[in-house]
Amino acid sequence: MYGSGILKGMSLVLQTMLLKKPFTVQYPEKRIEPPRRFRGASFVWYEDRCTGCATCAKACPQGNIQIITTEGQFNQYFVDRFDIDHLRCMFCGLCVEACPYDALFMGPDFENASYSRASLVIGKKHLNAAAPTRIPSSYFHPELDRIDISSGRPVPEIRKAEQEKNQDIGWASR
Amino acid sequence: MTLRTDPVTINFGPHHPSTHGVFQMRITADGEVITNLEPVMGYLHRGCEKLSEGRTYTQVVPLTDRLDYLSPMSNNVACVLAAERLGDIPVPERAEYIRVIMAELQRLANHCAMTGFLLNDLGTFFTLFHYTMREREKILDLFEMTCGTRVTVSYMRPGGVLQDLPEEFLPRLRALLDEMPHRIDDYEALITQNEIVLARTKGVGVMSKELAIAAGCSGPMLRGSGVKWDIRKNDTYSIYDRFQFDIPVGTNGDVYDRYWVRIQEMRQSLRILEQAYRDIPQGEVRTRLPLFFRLPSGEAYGRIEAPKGELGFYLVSDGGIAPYRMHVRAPSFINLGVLRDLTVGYTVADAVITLGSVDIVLGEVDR
Amino acid sequence: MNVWDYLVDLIPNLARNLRAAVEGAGFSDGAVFLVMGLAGVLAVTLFVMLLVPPLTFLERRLVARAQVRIGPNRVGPFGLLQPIADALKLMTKEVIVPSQADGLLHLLAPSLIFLPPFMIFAVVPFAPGGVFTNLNMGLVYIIAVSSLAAIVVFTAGFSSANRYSMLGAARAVAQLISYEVPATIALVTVAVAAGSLSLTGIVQAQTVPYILYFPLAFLIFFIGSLVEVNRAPADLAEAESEIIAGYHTEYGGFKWACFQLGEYTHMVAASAIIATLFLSGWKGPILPPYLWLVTKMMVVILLYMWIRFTVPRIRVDQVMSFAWKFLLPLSLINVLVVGLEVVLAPSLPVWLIAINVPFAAASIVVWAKLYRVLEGPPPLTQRREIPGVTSPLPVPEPAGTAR
Amino acid sequence: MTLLLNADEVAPRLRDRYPDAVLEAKGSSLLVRRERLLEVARFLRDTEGLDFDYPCMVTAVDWWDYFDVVYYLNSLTRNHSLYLKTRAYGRELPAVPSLVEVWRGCDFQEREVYDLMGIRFEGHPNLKRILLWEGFEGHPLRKDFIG
Repeated sequence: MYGSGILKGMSLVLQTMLLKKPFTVQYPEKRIEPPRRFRGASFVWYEDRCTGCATCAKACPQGNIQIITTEGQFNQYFVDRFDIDHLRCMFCGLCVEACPYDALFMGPDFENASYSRASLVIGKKHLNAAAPTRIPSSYFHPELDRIDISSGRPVPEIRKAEQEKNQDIGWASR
Repeated sequence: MTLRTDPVTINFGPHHPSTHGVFQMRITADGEVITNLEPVMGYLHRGCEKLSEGRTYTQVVPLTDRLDYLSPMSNNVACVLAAERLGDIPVPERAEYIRVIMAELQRLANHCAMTGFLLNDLGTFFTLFHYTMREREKILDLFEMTCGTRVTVSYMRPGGVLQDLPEEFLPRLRALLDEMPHRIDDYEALITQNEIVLARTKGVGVMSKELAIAAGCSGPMLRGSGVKWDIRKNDTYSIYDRFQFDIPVGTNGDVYDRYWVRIQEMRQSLRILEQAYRDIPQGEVRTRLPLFFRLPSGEAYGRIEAPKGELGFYLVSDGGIAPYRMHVRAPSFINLGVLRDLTVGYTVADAVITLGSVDIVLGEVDR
Repeated sequence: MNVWDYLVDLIPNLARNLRAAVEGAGFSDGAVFLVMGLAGVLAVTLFVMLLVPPLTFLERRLVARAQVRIGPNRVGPFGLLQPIADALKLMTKEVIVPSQADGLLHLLAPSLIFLPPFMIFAVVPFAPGGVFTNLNMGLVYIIAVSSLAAIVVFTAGFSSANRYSMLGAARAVAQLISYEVPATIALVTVAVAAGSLSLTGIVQAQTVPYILYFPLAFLIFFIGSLVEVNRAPADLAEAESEIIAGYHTEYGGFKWACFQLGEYTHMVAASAIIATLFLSGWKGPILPPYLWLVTKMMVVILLYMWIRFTVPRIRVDQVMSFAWKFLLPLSLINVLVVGLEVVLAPSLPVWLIAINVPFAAASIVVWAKLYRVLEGPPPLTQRREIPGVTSPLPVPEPAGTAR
Repeated sequence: MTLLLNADEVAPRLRDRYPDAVLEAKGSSLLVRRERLLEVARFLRDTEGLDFDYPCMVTAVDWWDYFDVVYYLNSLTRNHSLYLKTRAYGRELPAVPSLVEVWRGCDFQEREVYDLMGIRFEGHPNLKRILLWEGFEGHPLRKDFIG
């Protein structure tokens, strides 16, 4: 009463002003490292593992994965086109969850602004070029949680080693 | 001598700083006193219910993130709860614990945001808003670490949760639980005893118990008016019967009581989180289901105590892989039904804080 | 040291040198008067206009720290050039006049908003002898001029042809009229104690700052000045969460910048008045007098800012009732007590402080209690009954038993 | 736990009062004749032992031949619940009586059903579109609506 409540609030503000460090960071210079499970842009896709089954396309609520395949000689499919439309993607991750062969992963990027709409439809060429260097997100793949990003080894190799180490956490036991 | 005055119609919104989204109030005011108010909504209508009729049960989950975008985890829980009730899908125990932890963290985050907005509506210079957003960020960090995104989480699945918690989740949760009570004390220092806040909020937007029940209000709106009704206790879902917590109720049903109920709910949420942190077992987190599964034909209503009130999903299935009809009982939408009764007779400034205390999110109102 | 002495008495010295130079050039008396006047106007304007942009920057940085964030830091070192960048950006924006607005008044209001604070600075003494005009009824002049701001604000709100603006304008006038009365009566104590209406006289009379002698008068005047300069918790005229921006809703670009700067100049002027009347103005050891005045002004300005960071806004009817039912009686009691003190102990001995400080606290508490007794307990609802308005949907009878 | 009442228990009490009201009582949903809906709703609200004071949810389902209008009712005192259903026939603006005067909470929800499903609620004081704009053609939640 008699203004003591206001004074209490004012003292809290003064303490914060004098003692607390800013909680925010200055974005372009400093950036917060997203966690390993971050569900971000630029999907990581391994063509050698993809069988062209298009389960991801069926699982996508928006229907923005386009797969065109041709039949091969020995009961197999070759993926001719694999287009992901980032413009309509809402990064729900259902495609990653659906993929039975661990060929598709979410990526770590969150800065995917672009000047042209066409460049946001990511195709096979782009995905293939990015696959060896991009670190796949461990979303829906907890076995990748502990992956050592800084070691400099090619990512597929690490991934393979990790998966062999955790055989029973992979697809087989899901 | 009395001067003749003319009523003036003010279009409050849809782009007004404190309508909490694209929401419009057509206010007829006599000077500063409101004589009539008409809520106008639908600017954010995306046809969520219609969209869900063409999606599988799993694909509906990302849609629910976009309903109440301040508490997506709770929306997910309610959605999968309806599907589980319809299909009798078992949920592993660890998954139930994870759901409780997530839902209560979400309640903390939502009430943090709401408390910050309340003082903003009252006209402080964003100070408390930034404090509450700081804590909300920490909670969203936990979500991001678990499921990859901060807001559009899509974490719950029929039959459990998407994936297990990461290793560092529980230590981080522990740190948050230790810190949060002090932060809530800080919020209270800025609000609970502040004379100006008391003068502004006490006796404003008073809603009687009878009106609250007849109008179907839920959540803090109902409890602020003194009705002890909490779905977590009265219609226990998940494993809430294992936790000790109280239901705070207000007395007068005014803006202050609703705020007070929310603050107390935050403290109770912390209590639940402490117990869940203590008891969480190891084990499976998800019942195996095919990617496109079918539910038996029939109807089910799954409801939870979302931060804003009773959030229910009414699912009608015809045996297909997609719901035949999905209806969302959105608490914000139904709570808005009494807005007119709460604001007529008060001033324009009171309408703003009353709307803030209803705690609407337009994603949920318009769906 | 000679340079130091010159700096200590900078303003009178400069004025003397300028006068000597102009007279030496062989101008007539009238011309000398004109030149001196223009120089004074220029000096005061420059002082205020150079003080205001850094203040906007300071407030933004401080509020950022209070809100655990960083604040503007992109333009120049530490973001120091931010005010300049803001000004450039605002100046290059399009000038928009709403089609329904009263064009002339709409353009006039932002230019007139600076007038009252500049006029106030005409009588504020910066140093002994360093005052633009030493009016012997300066206090009355200040009271008269400071209420001009309401007219400008009302012009802006009225000419915008916007309902939010109109509400803001009406609020501004109403609260200004209410708070002029207690604030003016609070100033009476200062005038009575100092025995002078001239601001220089008041400063010279303050051997001990009057805030210690008359804490109650200071509080009342401080609250009144908060309302008059439209700062939180009484920024009702531009309540952004209720009526968007109030009287300047329809203003954009440079016109908006004028209002924004005008708000700060008002704050600077009010802080100068408070520093002069209650904090013994330019008096102080070691430092030159004008620096002392600026320091005291900054203290008051920081207090204004600090309050703004913390407290929410009061509702318009509460502002009114607070002024009429609480501040006005208190200020009258205060005048009575101070008058008695001045009659009984005209030399204002220091032991009066020991009486006045407890008296201020006691009178606030007692009046608040009395007020509560007179008013009864606070009502359960603040709703006003509106004749003829019923809900179209009648509330049905409650079902079931009592809970 | 809220008890989901069995409609078979409620139906006999209702039949005593309004013999022609109940069409079907299956599981926990009580299907009543459209013309008797208002009386049944009052009965459910005011009868000792039922006390359905809390209108939880109002919605409608399009079954091509008819529309099910579903009221999910709750009693906060007794902590039980019931689905009250009625049917509206015809595709050209079918109608059911409005329950606004029984439960205030039906106000917005009935407007929503009218807006999205195209079911007229007779006696609603302010029946107009709530989410979509006036002049929108069609009612999007109907199964024959192609958006």
